[in-house]
Amino acid sequence: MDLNLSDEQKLLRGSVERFVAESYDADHRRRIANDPLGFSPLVWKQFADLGWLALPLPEEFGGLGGGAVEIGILMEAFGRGLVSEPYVATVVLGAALIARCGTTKQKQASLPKIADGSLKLALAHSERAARFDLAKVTTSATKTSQGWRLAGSKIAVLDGHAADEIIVSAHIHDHRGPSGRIGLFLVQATTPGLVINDYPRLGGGRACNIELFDAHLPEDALLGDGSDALPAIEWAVDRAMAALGAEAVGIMQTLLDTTLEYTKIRKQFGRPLSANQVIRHRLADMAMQVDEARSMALRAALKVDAAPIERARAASGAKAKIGKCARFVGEQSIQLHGGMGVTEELEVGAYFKRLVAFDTLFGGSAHHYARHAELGRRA
Amino acid sequence: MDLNLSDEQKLLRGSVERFVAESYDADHRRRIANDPLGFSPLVWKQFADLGWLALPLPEEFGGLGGGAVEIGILMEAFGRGLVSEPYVATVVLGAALIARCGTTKQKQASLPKIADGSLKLALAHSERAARFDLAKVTTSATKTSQGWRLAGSKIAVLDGHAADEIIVSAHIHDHRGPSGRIGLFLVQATTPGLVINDYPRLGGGRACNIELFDAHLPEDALLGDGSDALPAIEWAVDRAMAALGAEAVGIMQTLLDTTLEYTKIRKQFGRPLSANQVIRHRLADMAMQVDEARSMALRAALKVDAAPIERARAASGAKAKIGKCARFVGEQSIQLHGGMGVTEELEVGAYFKRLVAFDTLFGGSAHHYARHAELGRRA
Amino acid sequence: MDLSFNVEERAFQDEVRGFIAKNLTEEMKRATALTPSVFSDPDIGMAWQRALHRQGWGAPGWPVEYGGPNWTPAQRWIFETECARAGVPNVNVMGVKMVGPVIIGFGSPEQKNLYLPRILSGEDYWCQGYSEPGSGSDLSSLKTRAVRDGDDYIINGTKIWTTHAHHANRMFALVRTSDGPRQQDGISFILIDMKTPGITTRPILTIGGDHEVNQVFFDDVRVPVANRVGEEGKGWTYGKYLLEFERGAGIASAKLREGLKAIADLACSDLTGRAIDSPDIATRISEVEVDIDALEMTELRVLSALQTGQNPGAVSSILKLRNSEIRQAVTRLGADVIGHDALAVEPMRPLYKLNHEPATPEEMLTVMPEYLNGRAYTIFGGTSEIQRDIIAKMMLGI
Amino acid sequence: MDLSFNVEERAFQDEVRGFIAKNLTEEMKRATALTPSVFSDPDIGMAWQRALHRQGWGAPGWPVEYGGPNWTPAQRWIFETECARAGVPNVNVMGVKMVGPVIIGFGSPEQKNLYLPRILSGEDYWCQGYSEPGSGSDLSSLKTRAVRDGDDYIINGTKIWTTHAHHANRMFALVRTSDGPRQQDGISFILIDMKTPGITTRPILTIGGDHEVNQVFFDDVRVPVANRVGEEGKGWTYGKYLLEFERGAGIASAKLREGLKAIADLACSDLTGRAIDSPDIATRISEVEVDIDALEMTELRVLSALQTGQNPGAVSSILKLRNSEIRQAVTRLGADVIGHDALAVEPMRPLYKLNHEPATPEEMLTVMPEYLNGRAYTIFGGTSEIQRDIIAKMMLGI
Repeated sequence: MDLNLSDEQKLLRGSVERFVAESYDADHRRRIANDPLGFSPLVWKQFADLGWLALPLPEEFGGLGGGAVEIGILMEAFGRGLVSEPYVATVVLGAALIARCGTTKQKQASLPKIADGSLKLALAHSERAARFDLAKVTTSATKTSQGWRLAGSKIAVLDGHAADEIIVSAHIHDHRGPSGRIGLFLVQATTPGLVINDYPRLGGGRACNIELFDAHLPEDALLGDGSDALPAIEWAVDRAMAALGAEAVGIMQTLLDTTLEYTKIRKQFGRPLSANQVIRHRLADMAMQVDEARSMALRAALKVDAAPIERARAASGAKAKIGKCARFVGEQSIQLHGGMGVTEELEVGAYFKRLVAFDTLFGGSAHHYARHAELGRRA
Repeated sequence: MDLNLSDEQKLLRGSVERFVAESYDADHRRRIANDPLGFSPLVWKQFADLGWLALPLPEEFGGLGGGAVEIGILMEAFGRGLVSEPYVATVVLGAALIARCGTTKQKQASLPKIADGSLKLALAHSERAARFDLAKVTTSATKTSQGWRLAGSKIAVLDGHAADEIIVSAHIHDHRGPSGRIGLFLVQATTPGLVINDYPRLGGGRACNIELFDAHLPEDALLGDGSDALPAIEWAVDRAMAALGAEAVGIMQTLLDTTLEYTKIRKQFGRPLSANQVIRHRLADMAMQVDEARSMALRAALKVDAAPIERARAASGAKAKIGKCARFVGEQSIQLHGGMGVTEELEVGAYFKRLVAFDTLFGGSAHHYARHAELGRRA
Repeated sequence: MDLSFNVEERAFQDEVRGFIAKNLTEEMKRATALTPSVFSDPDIGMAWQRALHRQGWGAPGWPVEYGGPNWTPAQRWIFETECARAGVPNVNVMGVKMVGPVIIGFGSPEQKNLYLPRILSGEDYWCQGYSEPGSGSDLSSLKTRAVRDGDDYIINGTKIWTTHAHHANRMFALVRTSDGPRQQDGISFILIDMKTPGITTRPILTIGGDHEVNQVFFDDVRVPVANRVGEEGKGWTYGKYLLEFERGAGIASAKLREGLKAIADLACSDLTGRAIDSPDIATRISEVEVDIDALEMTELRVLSALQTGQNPGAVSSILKLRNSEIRQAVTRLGADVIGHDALAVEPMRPLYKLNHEPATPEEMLTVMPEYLNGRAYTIFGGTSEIQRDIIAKMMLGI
Repeated sequence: MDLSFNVEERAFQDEVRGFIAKNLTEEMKRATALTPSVFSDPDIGMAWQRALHRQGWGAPGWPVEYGGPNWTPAQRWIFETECARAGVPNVNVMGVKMVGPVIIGFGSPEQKNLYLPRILSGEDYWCQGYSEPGSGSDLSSLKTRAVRDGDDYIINGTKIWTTHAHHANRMFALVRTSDGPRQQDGISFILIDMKTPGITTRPILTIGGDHEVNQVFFDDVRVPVANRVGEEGKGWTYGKYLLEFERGAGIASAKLREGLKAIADLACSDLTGRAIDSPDIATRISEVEVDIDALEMTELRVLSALQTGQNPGAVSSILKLRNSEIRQAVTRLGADVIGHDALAVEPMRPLYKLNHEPATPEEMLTVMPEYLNGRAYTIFGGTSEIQRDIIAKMMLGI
């Protein structure tokens, strides 16, 4: 039992914190926010050079074999700078699914290119009618003589506009109709029949909805052997939620620091805002919630490799709790900044919006408390 | 559209407030709390003399034809004094059910005696396994050659120990078995096979669980014609919730007044508690919630005679909201009284406990928000 | 006591409904539904103001001698409720509800003759110059200064959070005309033509992406002394009178109810994958609905007191607080109801003139901007913290 | 980083489990489960203390030279967790965790020799004389006075909230021995034999119906000066040292988890009509469980820091706050889970010696008293308001 960072972990933390502090300032964020790509390819290259893209990949495919705790260290620092590079989409979701489900050939084809920054991925899984139920997939994949035919719509695909390949989940149909199995398909961005409608994402970066109009894919587009991919999707999303939770902690910490500073300086009725006991207590509550969120993100990271139900409960518990804390810390940061908080003049709004996006992604607090309870009945 | 009190209503309010202020002090409450009856027969007699027991009864049976607003005026004042007489059990629930369901003969037999104080009633409806679902009744009533045979268990019967007659709900069984109809039966307290296990009730007064071991009742023990009594029970419980809501408002107002006074006087760190902004804001929130609760109690009262769904939504909405306010005001009154608040030394604890009992009675806030939502789907 | 309307009230309700049915165009309705900020664009809002004015309803709260319709409080209630239900545009609140009452109360005959008809007719569009950078909820600390020069004041300084300054041709402002021992003293209430040389306006975008408020700069702006309302140095009194209007006079529950209904409709729609079936959404809708019921009852209690000439007491802070908190609960619920679509940002404005297919269905377009902009409800017009200070002081005496 | 236990830690866990299995009687277990106040009755608690003492575990936090077991922080954690899981009685916390450390830190050799072994063995039962009527969270305002008279102090005054004063044979008290410009100065730390003439005790019933606390009166009570710990006038320092212990040292999450489990079991039982199937109960159980998870992680992070000799910082207020709030959430959930049975009051005590059939099933008997008594968690040991003041000041510097 030991929750202290190892020396390597401390080094990693130092290097990512330094990188974010030096490369990510308000100007950079403004530039990126107005960029149609939503992030900087140059920064992505630096991520590759620093080994962060290879970090969690298996060593036999050019990775560094890092774990969720290391990812969490990166993500927390990313949160402090509102980093908008497609790290979660490519590395945490995409690479992980290929590493878990792919054939050796598929892994060899993709993972080294992810590590060196030349391949970006996205996961297209959610559908509007499914809300946050991961098991509900109506997009269909039908076996053809040449390979597969995909049809359906996906929503809220993180960074899909920038992906070279999109991993699309689809309900596999065989000659008898729906098989009950979900497959994951590697779809080249240039595939005919794939239509991407992208938009700025709340709090930075971009996302897209996609349509698949009978897109034809080669046979080996199917990841792995065609067994049901739902457990892998749940596993990957749980990992992503742990990573996003760490990012949210970084965002919250920055909001807390900024708000604390502001309430010390800003004067109303002849004295600083922080002279108000109500505001001091509010800040104390914010600080406590940041601390609780930090505990939960760490807990989810430490349990990503536990048995499925234990892992999923830790991930949902963290997502629910951090989401609740994030809304509180975000909304109160705005409130305590007063009028300026609700404008684009300060960055507090951008940080707040990223927290709202976090809470929404993969389902909000109520959804995850319910999932936690449901899994508890099964445990 | 007019929410001002009429002159008669103002007179009623004045008289009940005066009565409670004069007759109900801390000593009276302590005496009553240790009394095995839990209330004062003398006070009950005074209620009769003042016309309060006749207040809502139909005029043709010796009543005054008052409505839910008048009941609310009484109940709010009762709340201020933590009155523990069995008014809800006898008048709001019992008399109302007889007035609505009873045959003319049954009304003639009961209502005048309720008005003059010589008949006390109670309603035994809830069962442990049903929780707060009014439609779930497993107590059975089987037709016999002499009348009825009742068997089953009831829980949380308000003031059942003091009732001369208990109105028991039971699922009517005919020769084919359960009929799907609930009947209401007037059971004399002395009926063999009726066992009453009474206990002090949280916040004052008493309640009991009862067992019916094949209790035999005469044929005319059945209220009315044997049609399903569930709508009448729902109607009566909605009225009771409106009345109890008004009582809760009175309790909350007293707690607010007391706590406000205490925070002005009590000094900590050399200044009154009320010098703390956090405490001032807390009291402001308490005051707002008392006001909201008052609005909702009035609203429920004004809608007791509306169409069933509208009435039930108003009643459930009021119960849920007032319950939430009551818990907040109650718990914060304790908190702001500090150590003394959690003892029997002050009366704040007794008022708090009555609010907790209010929140529990007929189901708590979550139950009633859910009922409100469910009825909304049907509306 | 009676919650229902009497015969006259029902007849008036029919009249209002008939008026709305005749005058509210589909275009106005759609534009209003697709406006995620508080105020309608003037092209929409003033069209509605003109219709109201034709009917003699241009300023419901004004005395009859200035063009008010002489309604009872119950009629006001019915009018506001029906307007909310039908989704009519917002008129120029700063004119009708804010500066109008001040001019009526404290203006000179000339000011009344000049300005009031132009407010009624929609010819003038007003903005409010109160807040300044640094003043926040402590309005009396304002620093914009008006120095007497012959028959003019020369104004220098800056105002912020000026709603629709970029649309308005007139501003009413609080400016400092002298320094006294009390900050509140030495403030005057001035009417300013926005075309006066030296006035510049800088847009401020809200976090929801809307251009509603501005910063306004005054650089040696020359305003006739005749444009001062009432006495010099008494502006704080007039301004507070107006703040009371801003806080308390609203009949808010009807609009909240319509806002909640839109969210509930979305929750029941396939567009959200029937969010209503999620474990918490239905219950939360009920919670908010009940909160609106409570607010409505409080409004009706106040109204009943007003009907009989009673003073309803210091409830305006309570109404402002509850309205802002409930509105935030509604918009928050909206954000949760639309699920995945909450991620999509539509930066173009106005939404009702969008000329491309948005990423989310039109019914959802305003949900996130309203949630984000809605954070301002507990800030502007005196923060919730200030309101609680006021309630504690005024109602509880602590 | 690793959440799991290593080989040594697992071996120790087995040892603790074995010890508990051998020594915890069914009677102790039932009495503990049926005690709705914080502290076990001494007949139960001291039997357990004797068992611990036999094992050499009588005072887990003490240095080894005074009889401590020399555990690592992880071992402490394992011990506390296993005890909570098994439902062992509370020992005399005021002795082992409160006065013991003060005597060890500041007592004379004679005091150490006399008192420490008697705490370990359970021979002495201590109570704490800190609070006074009127002092509340402002402890330094205390007024009970000790006046020097030869080799004695003569004590007059009164203490309140004195837990188990009616059971204790000894009290440690803060008393005023002189007046200084600062209230904190002039307070001394005194050990008092409860059988000394002039001491009387008045029971105070809690709103849950329990007799746990008392008011204690001192009427010319003569105590040897030798019973003072440390220097005269330095009692505040020693007392604060102890308050830190009271606030921070607890490992609270394990007990919270067991408390929640008992409520969840009730919710799944027919006794409550399967409350778990109600719309909100299951979710609320998850919410509280997750809050406990978060608290546990914070405790483990503190513990990890302690293991490597780091100073975990000012987290004791956070731990106290969260523990008290979560405990109230658990007991509140309990009150809601039992439904109708929440109405029934059982006034007799102790519940584990009840000689009549209660109105509610035995599994529910403690639920309401625990909810009601639990309101004290956010009051005693420094109110939540005070804790937030401390967090703002100590952690945030405001």
